[in-house]
Amino acid sequence: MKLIMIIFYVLEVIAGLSAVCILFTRNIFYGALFLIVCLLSISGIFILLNAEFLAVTQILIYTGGVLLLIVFGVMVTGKLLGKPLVVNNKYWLLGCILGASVFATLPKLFSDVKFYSNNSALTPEGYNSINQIGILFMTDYVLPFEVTGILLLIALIGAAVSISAFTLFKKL
Amino acid sequence: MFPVEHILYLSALLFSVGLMIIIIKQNAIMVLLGIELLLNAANLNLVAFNQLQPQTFTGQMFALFVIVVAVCEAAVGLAIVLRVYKYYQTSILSEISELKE
Amino acid sequence: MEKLITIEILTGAALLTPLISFLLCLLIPVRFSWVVTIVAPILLLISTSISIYLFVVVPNNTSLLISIEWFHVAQYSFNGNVEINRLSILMMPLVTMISFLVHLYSIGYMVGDNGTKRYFAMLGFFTFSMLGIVLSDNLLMIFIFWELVGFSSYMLIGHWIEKPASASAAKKAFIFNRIGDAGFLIGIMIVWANTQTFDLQEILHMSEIYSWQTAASLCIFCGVIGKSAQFPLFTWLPDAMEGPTPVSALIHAATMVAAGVFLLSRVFPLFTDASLQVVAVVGAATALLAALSALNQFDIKKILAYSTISQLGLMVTAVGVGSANAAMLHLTTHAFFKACLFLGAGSVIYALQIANRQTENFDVQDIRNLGGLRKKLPTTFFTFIIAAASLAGIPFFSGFISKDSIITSIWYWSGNTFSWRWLLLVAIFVVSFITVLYTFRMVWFIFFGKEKQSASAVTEPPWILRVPLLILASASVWFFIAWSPFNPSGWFTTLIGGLPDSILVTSISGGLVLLAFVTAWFVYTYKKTQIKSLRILQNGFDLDIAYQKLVGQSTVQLATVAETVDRKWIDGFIHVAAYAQVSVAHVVLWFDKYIIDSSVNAVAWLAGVAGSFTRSFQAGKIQLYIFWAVAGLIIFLFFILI
Amino acid sequence: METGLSETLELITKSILYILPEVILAAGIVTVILIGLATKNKSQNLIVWVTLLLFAASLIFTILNWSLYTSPVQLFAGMIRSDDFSALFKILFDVAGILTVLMSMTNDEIRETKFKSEYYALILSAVLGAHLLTMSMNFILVFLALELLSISSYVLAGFSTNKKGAEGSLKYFLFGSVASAIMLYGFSILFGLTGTLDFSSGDFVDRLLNNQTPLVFVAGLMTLAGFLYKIAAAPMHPWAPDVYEAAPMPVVAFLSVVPKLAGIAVLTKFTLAINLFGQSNFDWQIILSIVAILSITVGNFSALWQTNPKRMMAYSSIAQSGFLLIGVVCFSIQGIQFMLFYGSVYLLVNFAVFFGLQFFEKNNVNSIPSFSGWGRSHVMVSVVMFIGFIALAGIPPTAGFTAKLFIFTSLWSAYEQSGKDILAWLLVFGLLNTVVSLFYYLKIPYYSFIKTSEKIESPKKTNPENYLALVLVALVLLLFIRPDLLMGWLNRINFVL
Amino acid sequence: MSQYLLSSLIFTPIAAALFVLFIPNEAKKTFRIVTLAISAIQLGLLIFIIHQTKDSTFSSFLLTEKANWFSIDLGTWGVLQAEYFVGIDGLSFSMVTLTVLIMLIAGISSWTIDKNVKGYFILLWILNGAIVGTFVALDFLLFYLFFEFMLLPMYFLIGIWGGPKREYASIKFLLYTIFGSILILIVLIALYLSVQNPDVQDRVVHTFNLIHMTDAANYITGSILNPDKGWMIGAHSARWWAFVLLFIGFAIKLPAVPLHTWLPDAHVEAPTPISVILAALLLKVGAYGLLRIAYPIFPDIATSLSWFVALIGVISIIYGALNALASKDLKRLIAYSSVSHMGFVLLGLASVTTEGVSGAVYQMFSHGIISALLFLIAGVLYDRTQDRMINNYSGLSSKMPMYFTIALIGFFASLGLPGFSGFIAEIMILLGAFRSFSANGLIHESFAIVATAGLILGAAYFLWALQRMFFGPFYIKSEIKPSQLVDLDKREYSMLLPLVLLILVFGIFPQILLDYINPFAQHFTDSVLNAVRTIQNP
Repeated sequence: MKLIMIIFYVLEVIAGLSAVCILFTRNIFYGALFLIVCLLSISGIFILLNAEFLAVTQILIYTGGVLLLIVFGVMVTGKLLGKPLVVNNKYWLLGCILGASVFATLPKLFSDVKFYSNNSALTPEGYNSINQIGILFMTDYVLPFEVTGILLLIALIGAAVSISAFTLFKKL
Repeated sequence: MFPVEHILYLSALLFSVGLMIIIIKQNAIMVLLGIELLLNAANLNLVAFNQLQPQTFTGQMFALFVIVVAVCEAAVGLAIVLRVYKYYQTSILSEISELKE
Repeated sequence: MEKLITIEILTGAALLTPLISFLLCLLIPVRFSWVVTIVAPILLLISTSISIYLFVVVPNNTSLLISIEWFHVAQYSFNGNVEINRLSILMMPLVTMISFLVHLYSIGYMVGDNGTKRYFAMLGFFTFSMLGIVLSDNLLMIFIFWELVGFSSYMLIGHWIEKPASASAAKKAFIFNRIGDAGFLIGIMIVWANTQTFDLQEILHMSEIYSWQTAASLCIFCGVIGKSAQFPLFTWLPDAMEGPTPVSALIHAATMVAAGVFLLSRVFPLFTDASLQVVAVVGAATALLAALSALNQFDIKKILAYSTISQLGLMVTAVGVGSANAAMLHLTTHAFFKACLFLGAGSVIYALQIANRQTENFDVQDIRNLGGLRKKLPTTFFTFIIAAASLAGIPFFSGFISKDSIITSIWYWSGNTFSWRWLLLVAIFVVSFITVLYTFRMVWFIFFGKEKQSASAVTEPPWILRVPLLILASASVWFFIAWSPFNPSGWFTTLIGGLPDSILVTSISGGLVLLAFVTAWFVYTYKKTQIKSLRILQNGFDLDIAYQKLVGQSTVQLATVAETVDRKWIDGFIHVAAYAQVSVAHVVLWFDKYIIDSSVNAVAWLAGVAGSFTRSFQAGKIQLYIFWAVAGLIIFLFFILI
Repeated sequence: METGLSETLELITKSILYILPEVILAAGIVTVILIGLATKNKSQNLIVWVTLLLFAASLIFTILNWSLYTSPVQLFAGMIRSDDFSALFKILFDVAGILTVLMSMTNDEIRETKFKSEYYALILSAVLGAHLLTMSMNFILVFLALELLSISSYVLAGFSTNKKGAEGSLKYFLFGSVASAIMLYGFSILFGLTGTLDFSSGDFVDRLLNNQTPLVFVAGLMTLAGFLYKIAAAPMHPWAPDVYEAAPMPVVAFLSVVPKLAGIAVLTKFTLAINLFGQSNFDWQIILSIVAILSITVGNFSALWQTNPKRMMAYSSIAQSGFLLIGVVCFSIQGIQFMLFYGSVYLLVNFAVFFGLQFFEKNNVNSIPSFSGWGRSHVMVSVVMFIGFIALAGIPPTAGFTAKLFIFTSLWSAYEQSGKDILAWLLVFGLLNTVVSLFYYLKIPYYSFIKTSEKIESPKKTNPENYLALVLVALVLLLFIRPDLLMGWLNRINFVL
Repeated sequence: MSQYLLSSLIFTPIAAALFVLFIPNEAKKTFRIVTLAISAIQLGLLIFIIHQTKDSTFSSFLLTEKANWFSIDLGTWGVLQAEYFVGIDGLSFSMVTLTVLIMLIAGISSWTIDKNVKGYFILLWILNGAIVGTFVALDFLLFYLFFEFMLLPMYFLIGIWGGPKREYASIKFLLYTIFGSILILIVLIALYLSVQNPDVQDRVVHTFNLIHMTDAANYITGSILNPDKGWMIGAHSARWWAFVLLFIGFAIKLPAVPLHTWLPDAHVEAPTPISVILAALLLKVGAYGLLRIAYPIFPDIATSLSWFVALIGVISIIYGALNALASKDLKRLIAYSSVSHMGFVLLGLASVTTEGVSGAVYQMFSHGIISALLFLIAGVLYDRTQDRMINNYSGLSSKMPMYFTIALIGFFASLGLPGFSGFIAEIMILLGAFRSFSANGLIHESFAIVATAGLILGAAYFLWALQRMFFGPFYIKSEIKPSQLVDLDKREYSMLLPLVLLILVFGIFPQILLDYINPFAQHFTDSVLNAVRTIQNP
């Protein structure tokens, strides 16, 4: 138990630190890598929180899919220019004001609140969350599930249209 | 049982850092990273709150959908960024400001 | 009963014939404008005959009311009642007859004028309006006709449209009258607020005297001041002489200006003691100032104009001292002799203009250019001198009787013990003294003395100009009024009512007139050198200041002071007021343009500034957009939570 | 558990009937794409007509579905609810879809694009998103539907073939993503507080009632941020002008109506829930009033000096969002009915105006001063636009006036009932801004009718879409003369929210 | 037929406007003929109305037409009902008569319009219908509809067919009047929220009915404008504010100083027929609104603020006249004289005496025809020389004697010479204003006394202009040949002479019109004063 708590805290610290590092790094590439670290540690937290399926999805889709896309994007834009992948910062002050005020407010509010909990019956042993999730997808959440399908299709079309426009007007 | 507050603090941190990245970083792709952070902050919340009612999966389900949406957004967003890049030869946001008064 | 109906119809006919003349004159095409010179006098003749017939036929103490409702508002009626009473029966023939004679005279006088149509139309319209004043039994109707005579006066003064001076004189006359009329209108409003009627039948026969009557009567008197050219609004009348001379005779001597005096007599019961005292003082002051002015004029028509003002002042004084009858008597006599004088002056002008057609810049109206015309213009001279004698108040002429009765009334009014009223009496004596002086001066310069170059080619004007003169002159002799040359009782007193009479006053005033005559003879005739020096000195003055230097004699000096007061102060005040008004108007316009308008523009500008402020968030930078949006949310948050 | 499962599945199959319009639209997306692939995007007409047909079918089934329920029906385990309120909005979306397609038919940018099928598929999906958004009762579906609508819109906004199109698209995307992420964060907190994602359920309200902390307010505000972004209300409005300026005309027309109405629909449902039927510690009425005041003021004042007609219309749409919000602010059934009336009128008017603007755009009239003199050579379309503008400004004899009158009436009665000063201020601001709005609404008519210009190009004759605009304007006039035609209908609707 | 008389009067021109949409722009003659035909039909209808109502008293509303316009269920809050409700009483009748007459004249005057004839006439007809509608509407919403409906055609008529500064003038006009109408709208909303239809007992029916609004019993208890227990907004009652807003709204239209500055610009820039309509009809709408709406609905406030209304009236009289005196432009002079004359309307209205109110209505009518004549006179000259500056002319009477005659009549009629209609109106107003203090104590006598100064100033500026333009030696600055400066032609006679005739007829036989106005005025004063009494001592 204690070890798990330590792992939990370590994961939390890693996630937080890597997020902050994205803020401070000036290299997009490093930024993307930090994000991978951050997301991976979050997926670790997910596992600890009994959300194994979610954690796997997180790793597969995010670190595998999203970030690949991003890194690809970074490479493309970087290559085309031939400039170093350095990001300039602007509006430091504004950003800090905003971030500070959010970060000052939210935890304070969170700590004052008693969240709804219904843990009278703890998770039964051998409770198969993946199985349950599968059933839920096909029953209660079938509509969102289908909508997600359409959403993906539209995203595909949209991305295709945008990118094709990009290739189409290469001559520009 | 893991302390929910801790996860919430982490999510608040991720959220504010995400917002700061969005505003401060000049590169469009970095902004995309910031948005991902925001979404993950929300996901953390959802999963954490789901812990408080362990016999249900509501929060987790939501988080799953959020991840899918994040993918879609990332894909479309990246496509748009690339397109803009083609026209403007830059992904620095403050230089992409032809549309104004 | 049958007879009364006839009277009604006849009155209506007399009233409306001039109106028909007006309409006909308007409708006749320009090509046939000569027709109007025939139609208009004939119609006036008809009106005159009817009036005289009525004058003869209607019993003396009749008060016949013809009720006509004009319109009504709720329970209040606005009537157009016509009342035939002793005053209207006297005034009707007076107005129509003089008008007819002026029509007749104008046929000759206005020959060759291209505005004949308009001229005769307005004469007809004037006569109609004047009859309206005379016949109305309603204060509002009197006011209406009062304004209408003002309008016809405007049109006739400005008859010679091309002459800038006549246009400004016309305007001046109308506006001065309007100022008086505004007062009149306020008086009318006071009467209305207190009685809710305008019928004089009711207003004049109230059982008790109310306090508002003082205010009302004084306001109505304002109208009289304007119309009858009383102090301080008399300066328009001399200017009004820019109009054709027959018009001056009809409107600005005999009838319209006398309408004020008529009105005073008509609404006399409305006047309280306090207001009557004001009337008397104003009248006397006018009489004195105008007489002094008249003594200082060279323009023949202006002398007559000032003399008219002075005589009107006398009449007003008479009303003020409570003797409306005396005023009416003087009004009647004055109408004839002053019309005669004006027409006479007109025929002098006419004759000289014909004779001096070739001479440029020749002012025929300046008495200094005239002289010795008695041989060239015998008829004119004869009639003129009769009328002048009447004006001067020489015994055996009508003017003497009427003026005498006025002085007698003042004499009685001023009482036996010394009071400020004596001053007024003295003033009136002075006026009648000066009257003789300026009359003598005028007559002497025109008809006596050496014959001038200008007079060489002069011939008598045509008969159509002379006949009216003769008729009017004959009406200026004493027997026209009364059998006794020293006592007013005659047809007039039987019609209007008794007049005060005092042998003492009669002899005093007769003596005074003779004394004045002698003085005048001494000054102007016996000491001819003085006249010469006067004439020589005059050549150097075309400015008022220089004019002042000329006068060494006290009377002339006084006269100059009077004129300076007139020109510099009263007229000057009006001018200053007018300038002030115009400049205020300009300031107002400026205010309008820059302050009120620009406040509207300022609002638009502010809206624009606000717009550019809200737009300034829109710099095209997406991150700033996001910042502002999120910051907005946070501000909301703090706004609500804290 | 097992029996429950089969019952659930049975219920789901039954539910499909209720979402037939949505099914049609979803199938339509695929159909259109397939047609596009088959014809290599060459047969424009076929795609257009199929799309029209799909919208018409959706419209018809939406209307027909009305007979299925007399009271609201919960579908898909409480994910969505079929009720009168959403049905009405769905009709509006379908009409807007039809009008957008008709408008696109003659738009040069759309005709020349290589992606016709994709374009129409995106419109279909956006309308589908709007449909789902108004029906959804669950945060998950709200989020998904909103994203469906948003992602379609992002791409649609970039359909211009020029630089600006890409920029607008990017800005829209970034702003939208951030807004929806913030909204999502709000959802997550609300989930934590209530343990449910179904915001129409009694649990949601009860648990919030028992746990009224500032966090509820923060979460509510974050959630609102997403909705306000959809309706382009202050302070979530800055994206609108840039996006409108860049997007093709039919898309602008579409964006100014469909997302806005969908957003206001879900916002209405959400605020009614979060306001806890008036028992909330936090006064959402005040928040929404401030938002409305800000939107109206910012929109109107910024619009004053615009020279680009699209940009001006963007600000106008911001201001109109404020007016729509007034209906929500009232928190009364009348308010919502009047808001619906306002929304319907707004749809008709906005499309009429955009039809006109598109016509002029074709003739290279791209800035407001260049409208000079066009009113005289093209009387009909100018008059149509003019009536549209005065309807937007709210001057009789247009339904715009009636709508404003109704909206203000409900606001007033809300004020009378609650006595909150902010509502009176809202009323005052609303009225004063009506005057301000005239300054810019009449700008184009002013230039086109009163200014003169020498160089008017030869007119393109026969513009069928102008006649369509005429029909819309005629409807607006008709609704002024007989507002009860629509209001009577709205009145009969059973509003259980 | 007699049932729909008023509607036909309103909708004839509007229907014509729709019908004519399909006639090409080039058929100028057709438009002119249709305009005449519309006026002819309206005249016929008017005569028929006179015939129909000859046995009725005009104190109540006649020829009423009532139809449900829309009624919307608001659930617990009641029903919102608007009606198509029109009818005429003495006030409406005189204004409708004026409208029909002026529209005829303006139609003839519009023959000189050359550009964009179709648009012009369509707008003119819509304007025609809207003005008639405003004067007969008895439902506040309907009134407001027509009220607004006038605005936009006017805006375009000035803006498109106006003079060189037309853009500025039209915008100014629009902004002022829109501002005013927003104020009226606020009161409109507040009123219908407060008033219920007494004919329906079982539930609250909010109504726009102007007649119901005048009855204090119809106000819902606790509503904002309830006479007994209305709301307070700041230091004053809501009713006070409502009256003030209405007053400002209508005063802009009237126009009263200091809200008048749109008027000179609009008048100067508008084409002649539009100036005529503007001066003769649109200004009357402001006064009509005060008489029909502001005073009867808020008698308590109106009477307590009468001194203020009268003060504004007197200021307008004097200020307008002073401005007219300083004006160098003929049309501007006439425009300012309108300000001055409409001030009299306010004064008469404020007195709430029978003669004062009769006079106010009479002044509205009389100013309508006189100002129409004056603007036509200005237009005649402008048509010939394109020059309106007074100082650029001199001695015109020698070249254009008939024109001079008509101008003379117009000027003297305007300065209130007896025999012309303006005199009757002004004298009644002054009498009423003066008597008010002793009769009902509303306004002090000094207002009437100061107002008489307006008469003097009126004489001053008109005569001065007359002197400068028509007297003296002939001179014009404009570069046209003197031979082109012809006297009036037949068309001009056909506009000017009827007006001259009307001015004279109504100046000499006022009873013709007073038969219609009197019952209204009496009813108005009685009801206003009674209402005040009942509100103060329930």
